[in-house]
Amino acid sequence: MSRPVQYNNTIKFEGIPEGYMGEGFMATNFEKVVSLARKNSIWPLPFATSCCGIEFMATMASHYDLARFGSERVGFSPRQCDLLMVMGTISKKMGPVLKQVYVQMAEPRWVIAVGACASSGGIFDTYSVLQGIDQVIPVDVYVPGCPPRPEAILDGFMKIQELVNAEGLRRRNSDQYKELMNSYGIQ
Amino acid sequence: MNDHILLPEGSIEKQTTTLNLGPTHPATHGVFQNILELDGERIMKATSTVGYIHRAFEKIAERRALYQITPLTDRLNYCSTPINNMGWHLTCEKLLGVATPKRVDYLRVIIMELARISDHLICNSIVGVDSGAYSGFLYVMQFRELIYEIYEEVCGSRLTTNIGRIGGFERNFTNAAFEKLEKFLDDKTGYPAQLKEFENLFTRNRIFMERTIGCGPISGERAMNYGFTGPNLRAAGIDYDVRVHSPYSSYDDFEFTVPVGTTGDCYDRFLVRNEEMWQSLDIIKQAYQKVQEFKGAEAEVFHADVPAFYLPEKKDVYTKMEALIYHFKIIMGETEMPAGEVYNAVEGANGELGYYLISDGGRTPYRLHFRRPCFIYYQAYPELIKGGMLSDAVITMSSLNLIAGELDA
Amino acid sequence: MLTNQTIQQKLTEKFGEVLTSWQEPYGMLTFTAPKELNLKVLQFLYDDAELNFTFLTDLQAVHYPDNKGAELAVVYHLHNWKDNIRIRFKVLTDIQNPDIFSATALFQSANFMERETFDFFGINFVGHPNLIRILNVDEMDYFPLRKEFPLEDQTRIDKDDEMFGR
Amino acid sequence: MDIKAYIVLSLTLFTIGIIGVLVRRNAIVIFMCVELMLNAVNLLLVAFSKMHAISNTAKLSPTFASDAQIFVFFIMVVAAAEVSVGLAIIVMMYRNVHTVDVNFLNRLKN
Amino acid sequence: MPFNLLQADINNALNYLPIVIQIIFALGLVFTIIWGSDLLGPKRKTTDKLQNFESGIEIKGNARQPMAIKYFLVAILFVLFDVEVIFFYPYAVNFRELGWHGFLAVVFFVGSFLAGFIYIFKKGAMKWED
Amino acid sequence: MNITTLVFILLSVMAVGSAAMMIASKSPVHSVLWLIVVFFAISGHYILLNAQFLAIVNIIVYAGAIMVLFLFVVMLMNLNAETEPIKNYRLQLIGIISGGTLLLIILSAIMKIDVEQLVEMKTGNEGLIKSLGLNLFKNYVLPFEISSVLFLSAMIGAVVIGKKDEAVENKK
Amino acid sequence: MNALTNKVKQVNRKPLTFMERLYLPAIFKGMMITFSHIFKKKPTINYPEKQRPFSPVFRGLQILNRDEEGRENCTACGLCAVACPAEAITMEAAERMPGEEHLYKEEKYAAKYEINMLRCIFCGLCEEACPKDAIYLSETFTPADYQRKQFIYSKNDLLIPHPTENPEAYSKALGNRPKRETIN
Amino acid sequence: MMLLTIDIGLVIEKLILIVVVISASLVIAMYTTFAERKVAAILQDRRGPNRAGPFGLLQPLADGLKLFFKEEIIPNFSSKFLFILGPALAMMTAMMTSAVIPWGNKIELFGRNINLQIADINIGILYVFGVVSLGVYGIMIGSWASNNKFSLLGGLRAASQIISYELAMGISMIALLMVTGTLSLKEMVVQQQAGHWNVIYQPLGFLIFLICAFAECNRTPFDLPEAENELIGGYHTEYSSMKLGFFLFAEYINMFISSVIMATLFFGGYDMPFVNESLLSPNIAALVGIAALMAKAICFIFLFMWVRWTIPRFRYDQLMHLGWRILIPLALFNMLVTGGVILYFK
Ligand code: SF4
Ligand code: SF4
Ligand code: SF4
Repeated sequence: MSRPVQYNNTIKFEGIPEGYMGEGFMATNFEKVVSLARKNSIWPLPFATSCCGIEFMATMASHYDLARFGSERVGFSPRQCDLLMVMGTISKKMGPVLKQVYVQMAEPRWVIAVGACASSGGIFDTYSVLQGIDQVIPVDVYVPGCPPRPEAILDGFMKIQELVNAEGLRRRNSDQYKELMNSYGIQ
Repeated sequence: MNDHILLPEGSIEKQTTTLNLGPTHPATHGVFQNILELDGERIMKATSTVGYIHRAFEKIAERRALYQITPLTDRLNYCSTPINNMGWHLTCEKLLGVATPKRVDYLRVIIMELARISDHLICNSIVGVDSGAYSGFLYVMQFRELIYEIYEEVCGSRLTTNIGRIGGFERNFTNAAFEKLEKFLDDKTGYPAQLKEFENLFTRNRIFMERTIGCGPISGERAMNYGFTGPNLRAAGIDYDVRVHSPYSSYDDFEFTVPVGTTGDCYDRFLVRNEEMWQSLDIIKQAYQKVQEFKGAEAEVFHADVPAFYLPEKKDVYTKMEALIYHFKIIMGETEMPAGEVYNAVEGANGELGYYLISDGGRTPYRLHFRRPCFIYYQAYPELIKGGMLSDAVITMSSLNLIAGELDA
Repeated sequence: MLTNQTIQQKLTEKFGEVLTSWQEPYGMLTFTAPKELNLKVLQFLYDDAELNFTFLTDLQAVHYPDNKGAELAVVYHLHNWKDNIRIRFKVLTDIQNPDIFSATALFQSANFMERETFDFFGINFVGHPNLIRILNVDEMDYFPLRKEFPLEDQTRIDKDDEMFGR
Repeated sequence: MDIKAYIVLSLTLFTIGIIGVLVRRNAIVIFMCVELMLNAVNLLLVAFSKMHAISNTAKLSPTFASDAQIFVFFIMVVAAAEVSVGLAIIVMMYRNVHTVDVNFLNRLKN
Repeated sequence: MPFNLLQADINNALNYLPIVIQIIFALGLVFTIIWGSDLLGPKRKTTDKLQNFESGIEIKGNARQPMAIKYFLVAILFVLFDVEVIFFYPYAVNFRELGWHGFLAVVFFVGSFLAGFIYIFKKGAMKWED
Repeated sequence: MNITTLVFILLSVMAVGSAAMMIASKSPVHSVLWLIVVFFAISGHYILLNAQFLAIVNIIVYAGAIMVLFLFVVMLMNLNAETEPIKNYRLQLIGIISGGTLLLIILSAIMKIDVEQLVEMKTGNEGLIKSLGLNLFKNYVLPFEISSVLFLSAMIGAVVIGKKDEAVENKK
Repeated sequence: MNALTNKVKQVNRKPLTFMERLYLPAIFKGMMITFSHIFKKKPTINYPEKQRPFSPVFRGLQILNRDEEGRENCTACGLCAVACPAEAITMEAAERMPGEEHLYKEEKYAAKYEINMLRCIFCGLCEEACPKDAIYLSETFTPADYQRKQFIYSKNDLLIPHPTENPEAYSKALGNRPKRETIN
Repeated sequence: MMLLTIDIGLVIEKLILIVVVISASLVIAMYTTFAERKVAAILQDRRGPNRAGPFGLLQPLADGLKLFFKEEIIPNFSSKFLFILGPALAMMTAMMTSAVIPWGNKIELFGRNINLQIADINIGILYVFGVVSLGVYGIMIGSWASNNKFSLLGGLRAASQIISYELAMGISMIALLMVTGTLSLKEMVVQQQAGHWNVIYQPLGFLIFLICAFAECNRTPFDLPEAENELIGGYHTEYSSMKLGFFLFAEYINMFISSVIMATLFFGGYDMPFVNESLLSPNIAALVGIAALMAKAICFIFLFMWVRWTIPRFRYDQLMHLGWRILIPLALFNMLVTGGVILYFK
């Protein structure tokens, strides 16, 4: 197909939203080191339900190799993972399960919604599909695409890394965070 | 003694543990829940629950014009999307009475067989992963990546291809696509060499054989009664294959065999899939040869000449009124659809993928039903794993190649 | 070689005139059977040495809201692998008490398919071992694939329907 | 070290074992108490062996002192055999009557 | 003969002193780390979170249930065989001095070991297949 | 006070204390763990007496094998604290009193003897594997062989009992 | 069951030979295979430093086209919105006012044109549906972001750079990716 | 013996040695995790972690620090004390084995002759055997305390696997003992320095020992206790934070230690082949010895990883079958044959 231009270079991008740094954020060197460590050791929990999970396989595989970021130790026990990667359609039946897994993760935890379905329901605007997982759990990064290319998944992953890097040690104890949790009915 | 205690009848019960395998268990590769009754590691009873990613395809399809349903079919068996797309186009073509040129058929065959390979290679390597050997998976995944590149070259997307249109393809194959195909087929550096290596890693490894032989077996009769189709049925010894029984897309022009197993256990399923990949490679080679035979203007044919259903070329749309009208009609879904019922099946990677389309002549299908092979054979899973061990259940699950998207629709 | 004619002949021989609407759309023999007879027809097709329809390809339903008194149709697709011939037959039922005999005794494969049909259309398969919802949540109180129910999630707010030409 | 110290120690351990057998009703704990008693005896045997090693009697036979340790070894052997059979019985009983209470088991005798 | 390098001090109980030191050191290390990590990690304990994880849905039944006796048989047999194996150590150290005489004794011992072994398999106590 | 005495006292306290904890703790799992501590203390004593071989055998056999078996039983049979039957305090009291009296009687008897018999500590070859082995295989061959028969019978016993249970199970 | 077709081929399922029963030969063979991969060229693409070339027809982030003079092509006919299976496109049409000819090519134009990137499935149907050469799917993938509201791409985000007013950006949009060559 | 008779210098020397050995084994274990990921990557045509620090060298530190700062979760229904005890025990036993390993020859420092072995006891191998037999507690207690079915199953598998393979391991060691006639590891190394490596006399014994070492360390093909695809995380499913770290580290320390032990028992320990140590100054010789031992250990570690990323794992019954019906008789046979042959040629 002949295209007038090949690339859209007016990509929108906003920085890390307010509130991630936590109140009274003061980056001591120590905190910086911890953040750096966390950033480089994000163990994902692939909550892969459908097609996007297949692209995630490609992300894990040789060509893209998520391991480069120190994240090949995927775990399936929520206790041990830092990043909940929700990939694929989450139906209403699956919603509680997702929430349970999220709730059982150990702090600090992050969530990335990969793909149209997880982010917003995608084409499945139907009675049985949750219109975005942010209806049940807070999401830190959204990755659009159906499925997102592995590049896009890596891109989202790096966004998470930035977020992790920016986050102070205290955010998880802050009132703001508690409020966020409460808004999802998570104690 | 007077306080002699009488044991109540049947107090010696078999102690079982109830274990939830799924919905977020790594072995389920998707979302199934199996409630297992375990005696130690042995499975005494299993109950499956499905529907964790039910997405209401059939209801959506009732609100969409034919061409808008193609993206939906992508998401059925997402390991081999093009087969679903092609199956859908074939169904529409059957309903609308569109005949496709030979070259289109052959190109379709190439794409479909590539899809079959990409599906089987995932399935087989996942069996490897689930039995603990991870490397083989990554080796073959590199070639799935190559298959994806071919798709991307043809349709612009890797996984959810939305490839092809009613009557043909949306664009002709580029040279880059053919080059990549050649690279894929190369005996030395391409997929055949890799497949050989993969076989060497697994097929005659005693640990692997012991893990899979006798694991989740099913007899031919049972399999038939359970509605098995595809490789899983053939592993049980019945050589039913839609490509042979009711050839579509010129499958009858190709030489290939239907591999069958005997016992229907995981090892048979593994071998059958493996052999099918070889057959697919063979078919692709033949088809590629045939495609190359088209020269000149013939080599430019990539769709049937059906202006009522196939979108006119863009430059005509911008300039010609007639083309613009067709364009509008097709996009709005106002093509003349005959009323009627049609059932069409293709050999999906998992078995007979059927489309039952009822049209009342309106813009959208009156009802569209997908016969999803996974959904039907998954009900045999509890029976397959009963009496096996927990590890067997995991391997059986992956060797059945359950695709949640297809299963739950 | 088995042909559509022979099948029709044999079936009419066996069941007489209760089997109606014989058609052959796109080459597939189609007929309608009374709903009490569905199992008998299936059994006959299965057992008869010549017909030998031993494979249940598909089972699902269609909702015709305008077809008063017989709003729901259960459609069976059968396949004879030996002679490679498919047939389809329908059983119509009333939406008020949609009771139909279950084919699970004959075909194991009918189990999930009937549950799905129940889930979508609310057809009550008599004799099914475990007729509960399969794909949808248990709490759902309607049968979503019936024509009168909407597709969309009614709680969605970020969508502006008027723009979409439908 | 004086041998008395060892006698006192092993006696104390032995008594604790006895008390355990008397007061606990859990068959498994009772079993463990028996093991404790055996160990107390073992300890004493070893102490005696080492006592004799520096006594004059040891001169009479080169292996005299280590005999006691061989006994200990055999005691361990017997203990292992006893434990395996004993626990097998307890397990079986437990699976039949769902308790390891000795009083209850006692009443089952006939 | 390189086999006779026993030095006097290797037999002294004093040699175990470093092991004691190591035990104390390791204990200290382990508990410092656990305590430190407990102190430093963030904490948000909720009832849901503290539930056991089982594939993300409610737990069916109790995890601590009497298990199959097979596992247990393994442990019993292990105890017996383990003690038998212990017997071989003093033998192996001395077997040159003991000569064929001792060898015969051990062969007899191994014989009964094997008899037990064969009995177990004949009885199917180690049969995991069923 | 020299270091040997110190170690002796430490180990003794550890042994007696853990033994007491063993019979006192409610949960059988804890009992098992305390007993393991007792065995370690006793092994420590063996080392102090330079019975090195027995020390390690004690650990391997008791702590490494027998207690594993106990733990297996306790865990697999799910003997939580709840299954511990309600204690009968009178019985307990009687048990402790009678045990204590026994201890006192024998202790006083021992204290009466006043021979100073010393025990060799930390040195000596008796407890080494070399001399033990020689003794065992020279003078105790017969018990050695008999113990193999004992093992055989224990094995058979355990298997018969275990299998009988299985058979009952399978009949159900 | 008898064979249904004449194309049957039995898979090779011979029992283990003695050598194979020893476990080790197969393990060793497998280990040699994995070992040989140590020396293989690694296909890993060091994203983000290196980028993999996409196919020229890749379906990524949409762009709205302008003609050579920089006028918007879209005439707000709504076909793309109709074709969109995800219902991701929202638009409002407006009449072109006199004096706006240099802005819009046709008499009607899209006053508001929004695509919800989280809904869009990049199927390419909008591109196919457009009769006015106005919407295309580019080779850019849509980047991830932190908040849901960031994903409504408005007309400004989608329109290509003005070819005359902003020629640099325009030429950049024409191709700033590495040359197409196969990486692996 | 008075308090003062204990050489305070010796105590300090040992203390330093212990600290060095334990921290070294911790660091090595950390880097083994890194090596595992890199090796896996290389074997699988990938690159592996390369973003944390140069070549990703800081990756293990990042992991460690992250685990340290993760939330501790102790599930409601578990026994809190036992839940903590499990990983602590696992770590303890892993750290204890190194006590009897001769890391090198004597080294001269500050006028003292320092023995590079923490404790040279005459029952060295039995000590190892004893500590290994305690290794099962950590896993059993941890898994049971979690009160999670996956954990429990994992723990059960681990326990039965470890105790089963311990037997074959013990028997295979006896054949080795018959050759060497001593239980002291130091002496074994000295003997091998003088003569040949033991692997030449005991190839079968070595093979059995190797297999058992795989099983004891829960490495593929014996990694059933934590088979991710079956049991999620196996016995450590419920563990988070540093307690999980303990389980993981313990596994890698065990792997390192068993590599060293194999090198010591069968491959001459710190003996550097083709180098005449007596020509070098003692300190250099000791360093060369340490390097040789490490090199051998690294080869074994690589073998561990290489196998892991190549072959599938066993099923529980097959594992038991292999351990009980093949390895134990084989080891017994090896023992008898060794005994017979040595006696015959004596
Ligand atoms: S976003 Fe697309 S690819 Fe991903 S799960 Fe949904 S439908 Fe599948
Ligand atoms: S690409 Fe498809 S989903 Fe996205 S806006 Fe265009 S038509 Fe809609
Ligand atoms: S983009 Fe094209 S199809 Fe969409 S409204 Fe504009 S002109 Fe019409």
